[in-house]
Amino acid sequence: MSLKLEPNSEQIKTEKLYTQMGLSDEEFALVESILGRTPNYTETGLFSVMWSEHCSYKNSKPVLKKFPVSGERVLQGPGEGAGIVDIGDNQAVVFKIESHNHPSAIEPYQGAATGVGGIIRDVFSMGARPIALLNSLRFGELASPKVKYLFEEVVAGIAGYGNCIGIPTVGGEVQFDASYEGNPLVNAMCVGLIDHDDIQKGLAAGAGNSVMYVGASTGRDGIHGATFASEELTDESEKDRPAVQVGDPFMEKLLLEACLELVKCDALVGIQDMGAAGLTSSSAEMASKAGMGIEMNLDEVPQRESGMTPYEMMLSESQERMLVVVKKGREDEVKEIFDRWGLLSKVVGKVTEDKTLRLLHKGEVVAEVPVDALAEDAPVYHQPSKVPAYYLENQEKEAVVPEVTNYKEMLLTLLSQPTIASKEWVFDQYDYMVRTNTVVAPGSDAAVVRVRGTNKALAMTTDCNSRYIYLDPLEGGKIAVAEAARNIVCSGGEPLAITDCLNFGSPEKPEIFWQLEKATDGMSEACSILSTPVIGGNVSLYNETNGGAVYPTPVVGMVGLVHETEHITTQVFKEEGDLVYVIGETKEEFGGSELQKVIDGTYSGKAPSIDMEVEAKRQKQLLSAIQNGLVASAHDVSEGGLSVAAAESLIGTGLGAMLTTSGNKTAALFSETQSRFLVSVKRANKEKFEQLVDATLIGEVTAEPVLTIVNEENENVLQATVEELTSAWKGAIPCLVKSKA
Amino acid sequence: MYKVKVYVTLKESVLDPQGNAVKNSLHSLSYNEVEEVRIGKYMELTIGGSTENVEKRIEEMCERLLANTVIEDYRYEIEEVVSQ
Amino acid sequence: MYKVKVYVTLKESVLDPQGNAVKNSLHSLSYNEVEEVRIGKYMELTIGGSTENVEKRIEEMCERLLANTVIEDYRYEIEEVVSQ
Amino acid sequence: MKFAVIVFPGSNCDVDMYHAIADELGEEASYVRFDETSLEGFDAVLLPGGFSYGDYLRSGAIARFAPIMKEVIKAAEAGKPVLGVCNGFQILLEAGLLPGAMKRNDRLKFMCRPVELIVENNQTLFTNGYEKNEVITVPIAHGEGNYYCDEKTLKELEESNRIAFRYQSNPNGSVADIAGITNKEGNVLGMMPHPERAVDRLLGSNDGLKLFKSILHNWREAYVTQA
Ligand SMILES: Nc1ncnc2c1ncn2[C@@H]1O[C@H](COP(=O)(O)OP(=O)(O)O)[C@@H](O)[C@H]1O
Ligand SMILES: [Mg+2]
Repeated sequence: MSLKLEPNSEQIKTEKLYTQMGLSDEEFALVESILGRTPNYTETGLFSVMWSEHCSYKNSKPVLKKFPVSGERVLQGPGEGAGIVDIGDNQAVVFKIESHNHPSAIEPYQGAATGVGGIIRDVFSMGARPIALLNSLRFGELASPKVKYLFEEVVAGIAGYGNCIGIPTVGGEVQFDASYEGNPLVNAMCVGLIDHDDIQKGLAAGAGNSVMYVGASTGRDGIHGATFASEELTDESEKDRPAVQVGDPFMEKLLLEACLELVKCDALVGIQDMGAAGLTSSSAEMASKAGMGIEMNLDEVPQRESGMTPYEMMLSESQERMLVVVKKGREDEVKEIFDRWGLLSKVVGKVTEDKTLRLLHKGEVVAEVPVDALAEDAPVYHQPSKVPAYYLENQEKEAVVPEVTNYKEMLLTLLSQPTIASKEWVFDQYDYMVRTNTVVAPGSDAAVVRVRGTNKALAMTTDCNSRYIYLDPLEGGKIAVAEAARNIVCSGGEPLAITDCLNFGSPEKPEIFWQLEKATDGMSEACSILSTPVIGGNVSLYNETNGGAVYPTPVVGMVGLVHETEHITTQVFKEEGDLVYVIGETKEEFGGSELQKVIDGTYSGKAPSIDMEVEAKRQKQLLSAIQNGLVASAHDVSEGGLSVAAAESLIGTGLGAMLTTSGNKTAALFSETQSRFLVSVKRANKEKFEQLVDATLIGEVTAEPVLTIVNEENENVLQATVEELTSAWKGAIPCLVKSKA
Repeated sequence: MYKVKVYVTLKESVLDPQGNAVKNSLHSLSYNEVEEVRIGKYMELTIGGSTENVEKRIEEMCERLLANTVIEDYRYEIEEVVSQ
Repeated sequence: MYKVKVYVTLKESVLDPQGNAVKNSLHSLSYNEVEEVRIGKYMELTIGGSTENVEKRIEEMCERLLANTVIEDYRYEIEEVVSQ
Repeated sequence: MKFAVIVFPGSNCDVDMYHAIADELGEEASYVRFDETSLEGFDAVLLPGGFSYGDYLRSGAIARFAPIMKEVIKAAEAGKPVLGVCNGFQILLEAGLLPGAMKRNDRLKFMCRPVELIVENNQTLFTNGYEKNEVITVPIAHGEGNYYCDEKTLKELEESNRIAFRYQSNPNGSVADIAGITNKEGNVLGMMPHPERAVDRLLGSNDGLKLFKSILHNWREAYVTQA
């Protein structure tokens, strides 16, 4: 048998084979002391995946602890497949974001597709019906053939999976910067709806209950994926890579429907998806959370390939599988459900009282380890932290206003930067309408999905400007949360909570750990002030290629509640004669701005500052004006500044605008000062709006499709036809994708 | 002139959802003798002129574009076509 | 046991957008000698036992499921595999 | 009027079709699973979009062998309205209820967007609520919507006025801008755009609702008023 080929305990120890699996000498010693003996090959594998950063959060636990996680509406905080927030009427919204960065770097289509599949399972394993998908993507500059390939394939993979399974992909973001060249970021978010009574937990409770395996069979896919995800990508990675996981969205569609039937069946005790570290993490975590043990007979595990070893079965990351705990004696009811959907289901073990994960294979015990040691009690590291020199240098720099001579040309240039340009090329490939609830499709600030059968809707967005976070992780961390909330508010929603995905470099580098600490401090502060607790998330560290880390990228996924569908608001101007206001003053802030990138090619200086109290106050005012029906359109001012926001509010409307600005022209047009909104209001609502909101009237919407900006002396600063703006904005990405390198 | 046939197949350990679905469908049509189905691509390339190094260049095309060597294997056959 | 290889290609009169796209990509990679690319499917079926009428049954599978004869042609090769 | 919404493994617009009928048209709709063997009692049959059997091999290729398809064919032969949308259209083609076949979009990418359709034939039981040449906005969402038929078939379709809808601006490469066709008898319609996604102004357009209203209207004329 192939088992014989595996090294024995002695070899693992003396040849330090555990290091190849990602365990350190100290960790291996700890395993030995927990077991009171040297682990065998399978056991070493179990510890190595469960103690990887991806599964154990061993480096990030200390920073995650800081997040505010509770709130009146929070029904489930971090710790389960996904967090849950009450939205009234016995309903709740379930959501989570997750990374699939490393697999996407190796095989972008399948990496992205299986990332989507994984996050969907997290949501329906809670018992929720997935209703929407979002994503957050980072690539190198859209210039090299390699980046274009990654971009095209990642988008196709997301589309391929989401479209087939029939969950609309309603929003996301894409940023292009050189730091992501070799290490793209692919984060996927899923939002689901659930009735309170259907909420499930991943608990292996009740000794004697049966452990069932459902879904696709197990192959040698992605063995050691979790460890792989917790290591830097090097040139070696291509060779070392595990057999790539291939997604089967059709299978997952069946699994989804079957599991949603299963949650209505009271024979069900607990359910969890087999994500990273597959059978190992699902069984160990379910048992550990319930204070129980699990015994599995691996001969019963459905296998796609012959001769699989216990090690391979336990570490496989084959997709579209779930582990289910069922009341003893009622296995047939569960089997009947899965049979009807044409899916495999099989009893593979039982719940025990001894808090041990015990694995049998061909009549022998092949592993026996305490579940808590694998799950809860993984080591935790407090990494040293150090302020990076680049940060100190940037803080010293004098703020400068970049020199712009032709404002119109600069606006057109900014609109055609791929980070700002229209993402239609991307979302045109996503079925964002299936299930016919998408009220606001991709292209406005946040997407809005109605809750059928009620008058409510959910607004959702993903946001993170990593350039600011690179320059100043504390301010940048606040901004990421604030921007997400701005997008929700602009759409008419009350921000509820966030999920986050912390994409950073190696935490073992003190400067990177410092970024992680500061960014999460900033996020925590913003979440506290905006009352948007963190209900779940994911950590992806070691995003480095050949020594260089990506920009610190803590992506924020936020969901808001639109109380009445009449409150739904979009970013585009609606009618000639409407008044245009800006909320918030403009400062000369260009550190990390798109303008700085265009002019200098790099980012330097200070990131824009943010005062969270001011931010919160403005959001409240705007939201109440929207809820009072006083706002025709609302758009947050972000990358590219006010002129870009104005252009985005015009494109596609057939209208124009006449705006007056004050102060330094470059700042007025392109500064990225935070906490600002561009809003239009019907003339009839002028007084009421001004009473409710501190805003500056800057102009009006015109019939002629031209954007005109003048200064206080009525001198022309910029004039461009909306056609010019549109072609720069819409043409950029298709053109870059097509052009030869 | 050459006619080149390129066969691209999924690597053996890689899951083939398409092949599976077709197998199941064949079974439901009572072709129970079908034990496995694997689905790949078949490409026919017409190569002009009396190109040199045909084989080397085809190999390159496969590596660079025609196959995704992370999950696929390929092989090819080159036939010289004598034009009248 | 038999190993059957099935080749499904678009009929010649039917335009092949995928083939065209691959041809264009090859040209942009400077493989200008490529004059035409046609893309089809390549399927490998493993047929169990010592089934009778293998050929007739394969023909049927192709007609009914594996190819859509409105736009596709098919051909197949049957190899008997002698198991040890 | 009673509508059957057929559910194949992998159908995903079944819910949309159901709600279009039950909520917007206000008629009775029921899901009918692929493995059922009767459509008795239904007045019309709807084949929804989605990815039946993952659309593996070719879209619609596997679904057409599902047990319920025998009944769908019977219903079509009995003159009942049969509407296939998107994947439903692809299934009707594979099943031979409509002529032609579907290829991948000429740009080879999935496409989701509202498009403008011209009502080419408003004399069918699906379209007589529209004006002739009326331009309506209905979304598409497909990767394989590039309709193909040979010239002879196209001529026949044109001469017998069986092209129900054409694209105003062809998004996918379809022959003669075809977006939807009917069978000879006019009671089977296949179309790539999704009328069931255009039944509520809140979501952008309700131009699709007239299609369902036409079906209802014609059925009432034929059965209810006579009775
Ligand atoms: N990867 C993507 N997938 C889907 N929609 C996207 C994606 N990237 C951007 N979008 C959509 O494009 C619009 C603009 O995105 P973005 O520039 O990030 O807006 P903002 O700066 O307001 O957050 C949003 O509606 C967003 O959902
Ligand atoms: Mg915005």
